Amino acid sequence: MADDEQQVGGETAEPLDPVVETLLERLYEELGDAVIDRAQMFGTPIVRVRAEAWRRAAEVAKTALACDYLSYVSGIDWQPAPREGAAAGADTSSPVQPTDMTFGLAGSAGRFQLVAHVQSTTRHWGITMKTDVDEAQPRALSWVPVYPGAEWHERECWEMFGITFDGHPALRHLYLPSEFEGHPLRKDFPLLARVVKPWPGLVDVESMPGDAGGDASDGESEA
Amino acid sequence: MSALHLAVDVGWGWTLALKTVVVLAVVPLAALVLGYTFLLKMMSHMQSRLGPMDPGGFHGWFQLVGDGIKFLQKEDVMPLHADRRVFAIAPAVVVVSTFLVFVVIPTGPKLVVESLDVGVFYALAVSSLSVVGVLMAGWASANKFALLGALRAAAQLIAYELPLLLAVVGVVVQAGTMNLQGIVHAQQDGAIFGWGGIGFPFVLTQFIGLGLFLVASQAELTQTPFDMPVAESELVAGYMVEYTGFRFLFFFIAEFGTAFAFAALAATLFLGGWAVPWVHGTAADVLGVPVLFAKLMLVAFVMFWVRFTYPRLREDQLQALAWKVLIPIGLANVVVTGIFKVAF
Amino acid sequence: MPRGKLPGLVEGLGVTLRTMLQGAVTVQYPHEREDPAPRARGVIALKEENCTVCMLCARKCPDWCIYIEGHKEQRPPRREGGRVRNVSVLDRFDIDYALCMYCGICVEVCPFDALFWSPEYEYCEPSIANLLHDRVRLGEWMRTVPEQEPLEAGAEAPDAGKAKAKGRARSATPRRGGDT
Amino acid sequence: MSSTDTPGLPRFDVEPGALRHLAEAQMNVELDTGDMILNLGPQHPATHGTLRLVVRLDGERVIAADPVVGYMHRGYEKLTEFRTYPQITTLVNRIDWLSSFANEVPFVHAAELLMGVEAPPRARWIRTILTELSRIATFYLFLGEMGLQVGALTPAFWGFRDREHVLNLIEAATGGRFHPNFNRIGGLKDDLPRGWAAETRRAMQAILDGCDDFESILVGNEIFEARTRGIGIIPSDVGASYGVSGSNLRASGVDWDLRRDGRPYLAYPEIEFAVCTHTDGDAFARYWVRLQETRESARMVLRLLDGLPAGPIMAKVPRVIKVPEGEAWVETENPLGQMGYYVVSKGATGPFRVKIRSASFSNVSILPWLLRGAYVPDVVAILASLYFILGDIDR
Repeated sequence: MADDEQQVGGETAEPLDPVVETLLERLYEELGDAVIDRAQMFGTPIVRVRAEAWRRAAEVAKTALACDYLSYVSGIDWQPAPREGAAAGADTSSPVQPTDMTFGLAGSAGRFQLVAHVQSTTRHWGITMKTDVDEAQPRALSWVPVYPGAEWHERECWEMFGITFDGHPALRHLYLPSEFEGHPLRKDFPLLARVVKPWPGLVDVESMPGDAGGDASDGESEA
Repeated sequence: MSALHLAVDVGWGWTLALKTVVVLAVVPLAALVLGYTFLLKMMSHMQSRLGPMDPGGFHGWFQLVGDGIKFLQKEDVMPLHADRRVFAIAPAVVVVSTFLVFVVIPTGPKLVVESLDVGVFYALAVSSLSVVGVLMAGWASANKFALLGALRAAAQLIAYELPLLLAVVGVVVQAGTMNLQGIVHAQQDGAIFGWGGIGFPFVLTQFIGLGLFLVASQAELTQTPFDMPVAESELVAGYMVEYTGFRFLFFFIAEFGTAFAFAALAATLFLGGWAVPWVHGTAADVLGVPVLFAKLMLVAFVMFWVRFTYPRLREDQLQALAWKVLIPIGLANVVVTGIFKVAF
Repeated sequence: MPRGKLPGLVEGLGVTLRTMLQGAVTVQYPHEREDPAPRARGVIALKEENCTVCMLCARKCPDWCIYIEGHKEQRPPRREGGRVRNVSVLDRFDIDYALCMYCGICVEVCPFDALFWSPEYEYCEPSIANLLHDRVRLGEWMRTVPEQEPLEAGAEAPDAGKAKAKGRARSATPRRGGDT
Repeated sequence: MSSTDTPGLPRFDVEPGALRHLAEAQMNVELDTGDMILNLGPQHPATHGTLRLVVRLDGERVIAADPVVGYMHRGYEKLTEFRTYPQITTLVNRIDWLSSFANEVPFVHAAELLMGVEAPPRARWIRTILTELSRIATFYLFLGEMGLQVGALTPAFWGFRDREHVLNLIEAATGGRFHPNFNRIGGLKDDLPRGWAAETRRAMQAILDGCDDFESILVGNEIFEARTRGIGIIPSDVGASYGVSGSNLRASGVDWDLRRDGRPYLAYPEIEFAVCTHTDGDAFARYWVRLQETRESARMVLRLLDGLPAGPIMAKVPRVIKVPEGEAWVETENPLGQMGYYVVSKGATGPFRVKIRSASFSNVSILPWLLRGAYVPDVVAILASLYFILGDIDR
């Protein structure tokens, strides 16, 4: 599996930045085989750790890597958005993503992943971490005991992706009203604004017979 | 305030009626003048703005009158859970206290509504009546912001009564009377080392008292840096938050009317009031009004200048300032004044 | 408590007094007006004769606030013996300014120089429905489109593309007409 | 103030909830007063926008504070998935609407990284100038606003007055006063109009003079000091673990500025500038740091104008922007703090996922910790000194 992702990432083929290398070395020392995969993202190391080591990874980052600063905790839904509805075919204004599920740097075991970025204010480096979250029962360990600032990020992630955080003091809605149903950042959650209104970009010129008319695509529908 | 009613011998009933009308007319007018000059124009220019320019044609002089008319037209809104009667009376209590202060301020040798022997005492006593109205307003509004504002106001007004009084005591000791008219005369007829060219305005000896008086009156008027009871950025408008329409107008009139009264008091106590040293008799009655007005505007300018420049203190800092700084200074001032009075 | 040192307080009073005497910066709007910068994105003007109903602007609009309808017509050939021309004729070109984000993407993507920015800003309406400007209204804004302004020293000379065309925006001759 | 309640002592070992109850119990035993829940906002002058702050009070002292956000949530992370890269710059503009230009930069930079495009030097310099102008515009409002929140009405208007110069410049260059949408992947939409540099130099002088005014009327003012010193102290380690960034963290003594310490971006590696820090970490320190940074930015703009290189402003990019598959994390030092975009592309015309890391979100998330034990007036001063933009919290 790791081999696959080396190709997906594309950049692991490049020589590792010395800073990245040191960081990764230390991380491996501490976490051992809890690190599933690693990659480099324009000078930032990116590692994928096992779900059960998620909090441990934060502790290691904070102590061994001196990453005292929490930038963000968020999620990704790797499933491609279904393109549905009558207008979906004609609406070329929204970008067309590949229809098969592919994963990004450092790979993924399934649909949901957590992403977090921590940084060091003294050493000026940072590291991005990912962990896989089960699709049927999305749960992960909370980072709040390590980084108190994770509280809001995890609340947001919880309501947006439906990922539960064990050990979080109060998983309440952050942005959405408390009676809101659904998880808006999941790919299968439709963007209503794009559903209720017909796309005004549909060609409304009565074509002459045998004329492509104003239908000329600007290249977007190729994908 | 015309000299008319003194020239014509009318019954006491008519005199009383005339005096009432004069007071009732002067207070809103005073509020208008201060509001326009300082709130609309001076503040605007300090903030690089012009302020209202259109209403009335000339530099927006009609703006506040128009606002007043607008307030009168507005619906009388009361919060659902308000204590309706208290809520309704509160602005009146505040505004009445303002009216009462005006009664004793002299504008000429004969031009005074009522020359009380305890004039200073009376003026300061009735001016603090307003705190009752403020508390009533805050409590009756059934609003937490209003309640907080009212409590702050109460604490603050009580704390600042004392320095205010102490500031005046020096003047009273020096003049030997509590009658405001007497204090003015004492300044008019006084002499600096035998030279009576400008009389003897008490500011020359009681400058500390004047400073205290200004600081304390700033607090009494709930003006920045002591405007916590209405603190816009914290309590939105404090005890006034639920008031609209003509009831709010009452508060507005009371605020600027009282500012006018305090400026007039300061001018009377420290700057010689209506007095011009070499003018006596009817001429002083005619000149008194503009002279006092000029002096009080000077005082008001300083008060509002401070108001538009400084940030606001915190409630505890305000209390500390009153009890730890102003009152000791005031006491010391009284003692020193007493010693001088006895010695010379 | 850090109180008692007067200088800071006095200095503040000095600054406000100075400002008071300096004069105001207010512009009394309806009586006097400031000219917005020539580049200001005030309102979008439509040069109808340049529009070929290609729909590019409507498609690229992130807000979906441009509505275009058109039909095709046959026109007689320009020259004697020439081909009969198929021309797209604009029936409807509406921009809903209640939705518009003023991003300028439509103006930028228009390949035929039919859309221009005008710095005009006085078109507020009491009713939100009136913010939908139709093609006549949009055409009227063409009067207010400024000339292309010169660039700062060190800038590359604007290429012969769109920049120049904008300078001639007001000329009456359609550059590429409505031909397809 | 009881010792357990002193803001300033880092305490991670205690669960936040437990401590809250402890503080509560202590207060109530001490004074035997009931507490009151006060709802600051969503419509309240101190929350400049629609932040709601539910505070539990004992008298005027805060026992617990719970910020409620989301009244302005616009779902930008979702919207980006339905838009193409050029369209997204219009959106990200509106995150922190006071420094819109600075918001565009990291996003466009992320796309450029993924595409392997680099903007020409002139474009980078102009971007830097406009970013610094946005910084000035943002801070200037703060410098006045902070006065307003502690009760001084006048400086707020000065803030607006002088910010006008900067907004006029931004409008003259980009066409948009608030939402420039001036960045293009690979460069800029347009070059600067003639005379802009001279105009900017004049405006920067006005800004520097204005800073002196703020210094006289607020920083040197004893009342202002009394109101802001020693309140809302953020210790550096607590601040960092909450993700507090930018001037707020620098005011706590952390010498960390992404313009200098992050991945090199724009023209920052090529020019000299000072990074200001303060050791106190209180509201006063935050004001002071921002005042110094405003000055530094103005000087920086002058320096940048002197060295503005000539040349093209657009790199060669395809007409239809398609970003190759990959991931990028770009962070920049925005006026409010660290702003970052984590962009996942799958080779389409639009991103697959964009995580927007906005500064105010984290800056405000420290409030429950920070406000405990403060007085209501201090709450307002602390809120003002943290300086947040609602759009930057709610996105």
